Amino acid sequence: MVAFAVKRLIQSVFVMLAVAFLAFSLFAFVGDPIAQMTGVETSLEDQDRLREDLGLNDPFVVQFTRFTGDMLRGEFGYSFRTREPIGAMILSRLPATLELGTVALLISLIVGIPAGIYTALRPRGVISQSLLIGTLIGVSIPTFVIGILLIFLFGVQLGWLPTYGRGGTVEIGWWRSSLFTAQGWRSLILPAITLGLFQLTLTMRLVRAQMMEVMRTDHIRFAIARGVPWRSIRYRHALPNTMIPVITIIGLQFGGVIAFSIVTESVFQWPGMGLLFLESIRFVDIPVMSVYLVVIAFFFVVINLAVDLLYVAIDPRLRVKESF
Amino acid sequence: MFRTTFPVAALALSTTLLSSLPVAAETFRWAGTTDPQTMDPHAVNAAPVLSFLNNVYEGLVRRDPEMGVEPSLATSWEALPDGAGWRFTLREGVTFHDGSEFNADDVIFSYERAVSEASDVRSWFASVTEVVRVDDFTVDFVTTAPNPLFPGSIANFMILDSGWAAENGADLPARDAENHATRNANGTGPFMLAARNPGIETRLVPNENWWDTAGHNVTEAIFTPIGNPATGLAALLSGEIDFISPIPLQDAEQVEERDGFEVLAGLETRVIMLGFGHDHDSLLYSEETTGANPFHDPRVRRAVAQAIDVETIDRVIMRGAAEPASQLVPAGLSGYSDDHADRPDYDPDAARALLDEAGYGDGFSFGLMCPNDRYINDEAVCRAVASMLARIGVEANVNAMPVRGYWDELRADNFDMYLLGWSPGTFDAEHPIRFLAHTPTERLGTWNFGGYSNQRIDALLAPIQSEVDPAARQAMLDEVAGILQEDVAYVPLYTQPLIWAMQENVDVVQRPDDFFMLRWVTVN
Amino acid sequence: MLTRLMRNEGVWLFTRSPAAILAAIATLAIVAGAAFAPWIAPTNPYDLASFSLIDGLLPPAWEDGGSPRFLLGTDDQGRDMLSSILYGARLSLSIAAMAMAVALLLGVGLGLAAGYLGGRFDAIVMRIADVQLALPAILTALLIDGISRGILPREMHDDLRVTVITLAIALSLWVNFARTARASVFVERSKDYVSAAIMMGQHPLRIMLRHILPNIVGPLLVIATVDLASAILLEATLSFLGVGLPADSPSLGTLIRIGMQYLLSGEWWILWIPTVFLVVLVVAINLLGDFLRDLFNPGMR
Amino acid sequence: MLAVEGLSVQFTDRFGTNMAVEDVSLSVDRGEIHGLVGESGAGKSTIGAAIMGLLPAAGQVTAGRMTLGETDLRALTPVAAHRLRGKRISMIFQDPQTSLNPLMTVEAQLIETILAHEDIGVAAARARAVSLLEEIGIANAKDRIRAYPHQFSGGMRQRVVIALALCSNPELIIADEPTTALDVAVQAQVLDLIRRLASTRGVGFILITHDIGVIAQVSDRVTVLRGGKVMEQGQTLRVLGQPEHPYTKALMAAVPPLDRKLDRFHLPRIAGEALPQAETDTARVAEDWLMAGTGSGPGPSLDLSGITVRFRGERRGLFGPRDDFVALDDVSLSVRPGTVMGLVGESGSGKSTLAKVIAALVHPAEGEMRLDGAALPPMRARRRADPSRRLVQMVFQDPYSSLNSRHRVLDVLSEPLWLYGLEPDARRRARLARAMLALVGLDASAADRYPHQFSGGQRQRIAVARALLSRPGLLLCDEPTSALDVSIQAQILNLLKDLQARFGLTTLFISHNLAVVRQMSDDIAVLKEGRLIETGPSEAFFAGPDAAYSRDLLAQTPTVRFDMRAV
Repeated sequence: MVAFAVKRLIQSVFVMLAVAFLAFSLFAFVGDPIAQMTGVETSLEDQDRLREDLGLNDPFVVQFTRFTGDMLRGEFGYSFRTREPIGAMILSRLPATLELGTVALLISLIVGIPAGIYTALRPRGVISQSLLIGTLIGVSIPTFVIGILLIFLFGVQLGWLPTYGRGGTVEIGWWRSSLFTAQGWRSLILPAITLGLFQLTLTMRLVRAQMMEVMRTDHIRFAIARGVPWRSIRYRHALPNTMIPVITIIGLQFGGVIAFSIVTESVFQWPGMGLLFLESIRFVDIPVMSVYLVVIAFFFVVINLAVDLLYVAIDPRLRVKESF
Repeated sequence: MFRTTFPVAALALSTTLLSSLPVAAETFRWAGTTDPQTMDPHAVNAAPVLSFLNNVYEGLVRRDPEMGVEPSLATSWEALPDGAGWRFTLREGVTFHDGSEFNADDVIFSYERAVSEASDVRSWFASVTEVVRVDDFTVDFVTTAPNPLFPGSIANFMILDSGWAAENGADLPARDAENHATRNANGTGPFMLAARNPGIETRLVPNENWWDTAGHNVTEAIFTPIGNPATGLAALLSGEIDFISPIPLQDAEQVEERDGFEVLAGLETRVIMLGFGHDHDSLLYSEETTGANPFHDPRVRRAVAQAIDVETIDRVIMRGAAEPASQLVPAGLSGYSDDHADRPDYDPDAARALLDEAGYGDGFSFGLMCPNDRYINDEAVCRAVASMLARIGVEANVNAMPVRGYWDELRADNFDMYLLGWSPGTFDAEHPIRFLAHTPTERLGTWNFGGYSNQRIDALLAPIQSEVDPAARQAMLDEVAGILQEDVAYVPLYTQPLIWAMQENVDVVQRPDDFFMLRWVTVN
Repeated sequence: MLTRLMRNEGVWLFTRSPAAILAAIATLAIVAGAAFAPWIAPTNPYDLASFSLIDGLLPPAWEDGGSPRFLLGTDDQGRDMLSSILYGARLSLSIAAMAMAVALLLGVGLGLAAGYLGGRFDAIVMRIADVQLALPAILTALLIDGISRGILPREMHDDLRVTVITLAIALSLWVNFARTARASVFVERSKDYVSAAIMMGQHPLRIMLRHILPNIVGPLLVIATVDLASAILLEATLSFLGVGLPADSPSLGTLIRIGMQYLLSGEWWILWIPTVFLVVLVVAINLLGDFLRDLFNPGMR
Repeated sequence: MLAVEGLSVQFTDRFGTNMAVEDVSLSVDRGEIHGLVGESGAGKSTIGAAIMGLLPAAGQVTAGRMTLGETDLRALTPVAAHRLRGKRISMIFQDPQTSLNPLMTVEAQLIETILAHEDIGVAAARARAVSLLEEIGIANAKDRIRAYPHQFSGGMRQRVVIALALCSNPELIIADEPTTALDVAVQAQVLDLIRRLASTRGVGFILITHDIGVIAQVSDRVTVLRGGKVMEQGQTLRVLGQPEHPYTKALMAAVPPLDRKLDRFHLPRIAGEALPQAETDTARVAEDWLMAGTGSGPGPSLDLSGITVRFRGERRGLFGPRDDFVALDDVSLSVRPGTVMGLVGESGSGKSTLAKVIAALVHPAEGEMRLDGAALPPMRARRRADPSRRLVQMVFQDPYSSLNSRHRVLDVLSEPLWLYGLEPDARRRARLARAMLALVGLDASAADRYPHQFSGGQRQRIAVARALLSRPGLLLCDEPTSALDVSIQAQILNLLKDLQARFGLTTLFISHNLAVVRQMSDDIAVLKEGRLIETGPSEAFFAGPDAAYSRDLLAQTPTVRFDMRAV
């Protein structure tokens, strides 16, 4: 168990290092930030001086070593564009993305799991078929189109929900949350649905497939053969066995949700990390892009690690070793 | 530590209710595409920053709704004898937002800060050798040569409180890391910075102690950047914001037709033009013309100008909101040459004839570089140009790219022809001559990517800059405009429109430089 | 014989699935339209001389002000929408198919080798897959774009857009193939026919390619279908985020991105016709994927 | 108690309908064990499922009556049928590994089942569960009831399964191959338990199995099924002792006897089944080719000394030692040239691992191998081109996985010819492959088809043909018949015997079934938990083994014990 955790940890470090390298190679290959940092009338010699000041003329290796060292010390540097410390920038944007991602994931689970169970148990039903087709169409429309459609339907035409931003926020320490005001929740609904729809379909289909698989296993057949009540067969026997593989995927999905929030955040002007990232792309703010990449990868790695450990916690076959 | 903020919804729900009532003052919400990246007036010379900070900081002079120069922190100014510079008499009794007094020390401090190495606005003072404190409320700007337009050129030079800056370690603009002035402000302007949340929202409250009479009735102003045009428009239509700039041209009509909304369409000072690779020996993106550059021939350049149907571009792509342009500056701007107000006629036949004459009757292909997120419908315009040129047998391969890499490509000479928009920072015709028409050198012609070179224009620049007599100066400007038109150095297409949209109950003033001034906002 | 029987079973199930039949018809129609675009499209949207700004923003033929010359109307450049869509579908489909092919080669190759060789190689491949999963596709696209601009000569930059976006999509899809291939190889490797081949002393490459690969095509085919749909959507999304294709050779995604500008302006056809077209295509492909999944996974029927 | 009359079950698929069970009648009394025996496809499991009311969706009872006591099972509503399940009829499945919910403790599963059927408190249910486990033979049931299924060994787990089936006191239990997945020793215990439960509790059992030995050991009455029809029915003693139906006779003839070695199985022809026609001219081609390659002498000798195999386990703790698993511990063994060495042992004894070591699929930690006196390099040292690659061939247990289902039989068979460079010409390879098919008793046209189009027995013949096409000297047979029906097993064993005799192949024959091993081997070796227990000449071993373990093994093997072998 400990050995397993250590092994995963070492692998995670490898992943982080590789990502750090990629993040750094952004510096080497994506655009020239100087043009973005300076105004129209800045002379060329001033631009060169700035380039020198920022260390952009140093050799690749020197820059990479400096970069990795800074990252390890938790010094994420300063934005080319706003000169803000990037650590603080990311930290101030993090809650928005995490809240959006979590709520989107929750929506996808709260709707997706029951829908998956239902469609697995009644695979031929009209409701099941329409659910399957409906969600299929849902994921076949590009996310940004869905987002804009929702905005114009519920924001502009019906006027029920806000169309951009986070609405009312409450600060708890540095964490700016929109979960404590009615307005915040109203602002959260549309982006969360937009972001969650794809995950919802995934969850539903996965749960459905797993559930159908589990319902065919011997232990379920045995439970039926000994007259265990159907309710218990479905929810006490089949469902937990279904959820074990589902948990892994959901863990992976959370990483995906955070990464894919870029589009949703852009459509809803949701002030999270994705929007920050898009802005930094627009202005070639390479340090911010790099740190974003590292942070996303870090989340991904941590979630993967957590899922692996959660797995052990849930499955007695992995948890309880001694046998008689 | 709970701090609650209740913005949008209460407002959204109540706008209809409130708009019918006589309301004295109001929270005003507005949105633009880009967040001002810093609150430091000397750190970045970019329109979003300067536009925003003009509400918080002030310069010695300021511009009125028609772009005229009027007194601000200076009550008056006069040229020093022999064109040695300018003397500014400062306004007395002005206080910064933190209560400290404004005087000549702040001007000198701000000048030194603005010309420091870390500053991005040094170029404004290229001709200034020194600023001299005459007394508490008089300063002299000493210049190398007579500079008649100097006061207007420093309208965006904003004055910081020296004491405040020193206290907070903001003596110099932030270069690598941020400093106190990046997120905080202490100006003399009509609005004070109440809260700054970069990239998310920025709040301003009126400065009760402002020296001037407040023309607005705003009690609180909140700015939110909304990058996606559709999202921004939706926010306006759903009543969540009161004002947005810009909105897509194609949506203007729909917004106008809706009840409760108003669109303000005007012209920016930005002229959109095509530039040529004058100093390229050959075309880079052509198969047919190896070793030759047809654009060396003025007839070919003229053919291009005559092949482009600017009227139709205006009608279809710009929805009739643009204004065809004949020069590098829009009509009516200071220094605009009335003698050269006509642009070449749209005449594809004549264009084809010119090509024939130049020996390119069979046409040729070339690369047209184009940004796709810089100007209004920039890419569509390039494609329309390409399509029109195709009709005279010239094939333009359009390479449209985000502005983030665009200038690099132009500086690296990766073009045969390119699209450029130019808005003169000084609101004078001299500005584009300095940057676009002068032969490129270290300091001049820095945006003359194509390397257009004309000795007469080079020779005229200095006199234009120092000539004090308006008529003599205009004569020289007319000559330059004539040369540029004759040479077809650039093909000016049109003056870019400026589309603002707002709730019907909002009154604003649209200034041609696209600066949004809160002090002219009234919410009814 | 095997394939014939498989086909028979497939055909039998197929004839009983109206959804699959409809999807197949739609897919075939669109693919045919895309493939034969140069012959059936009224105009060539790439030919700058073939359209005129004068015809810009005309509504579809059945609307007031529409022209019979432009069945589905024109865009802001005066281009015929129908032609643009057909050519766009052609481009989208070929990008998606190319990306899929690259992802398939890369993913199956690595997954096959990882699953077969196991051990350290497997660990490294899977970690690389983790890294890839941690990168949003848009970032991959930017990186590739930047790197290719950095290392390739200038003249090639223009032609790179399609390659860059294809590679970016391929790179974000290969992990799926690798994981599926690897998992399937694990199952196959424990089977005796592989043991027999190893025992006989066959070359590992031969074992992987000739013995194992044919046995894992089923799940890979399902992934390929589903990923083809994702690739089309991903291309649209990348275009929306501004790293897609230029507007002079518009893919369906680019058409939608351009159309987004006309969401409110009244020129609804510029946005909605390509969108509906894209959605129909993606839904159809996904339905076929579902059908294949059920076919290869009999328990799901 | 249970009466089934004229039961017919029909399955519908896309090819139309087919009768899985046709006009079957049988009855089970209290305390009686009724065996259903037959080969695959006989419809025995379908009968069980029909009685349980758990036929798959495609299946449908088309005729017949099924009554349990006074209850008409066919007339029950789905709800009533589900209430009846567990309460009056229960079921035991084949594989105890998969029959229990891995995520619930045994206690939870037992209590839930009891409470589902009886209106008693949780405490009472728990008490009953504990006492039931004790009765079923689980020591210390009070504590172990809280364990999860994976904490029990296979045999114990099957007991838990039985306890679960029994906990609501059903009148009838349908046991579907309850011991097939178990080792003989455990099988004997489980069968004893079933016997005991039938007599002490009066539970009626339907025992579904393919193993006539099992039937012979425990069942009171037996029904022999084939193709969904009843072939013969009656007292076990009578049916197995004096079978009347030709099919039963054939079946009995195919059962390998434990008490003697047959030269060949004498398999009477059963209508509809073609027996191999090996002696044809085509087959002669293959035979001549093989003879030309191996010469007339016997195969090589195989000497193993001190073979030890360790599998890497998980580390105990971060820096703790690994929990290595010793699969083979210092095994030394010699196979005489041209003879058959039988290798027996329970599952996990390491017998397959030994075959894999010889085949270079597993690397031994220690030990040395010699083939005809020359060193036989172990896995990592054996180059792909090593001559022994050709000489050592293997026939695997599962004919469904040992042939690549995506390759045509011709490709499968030509591969060794091509790989070892035995026959450079593709056309000649094809001819030889077809000839070899004839030699192993298949039609030459089989070459053009794919493996899945053949039955298990046919596939195993193809596997043998593939092995022979390398011109092997040493043939490793790893449980080659354990996945096959008994009549097919007899055919394959006959084939192997014939080939071995004709080509003098040195053979290592691995099986868990002592009776099968006896039919095949000249010498025998017994493995237990990776150690060699004893080895020696086969006949001497079966006359009286030296080791106590071997004696137990021999005693526990279910046989058709009473003298039923009239044929």
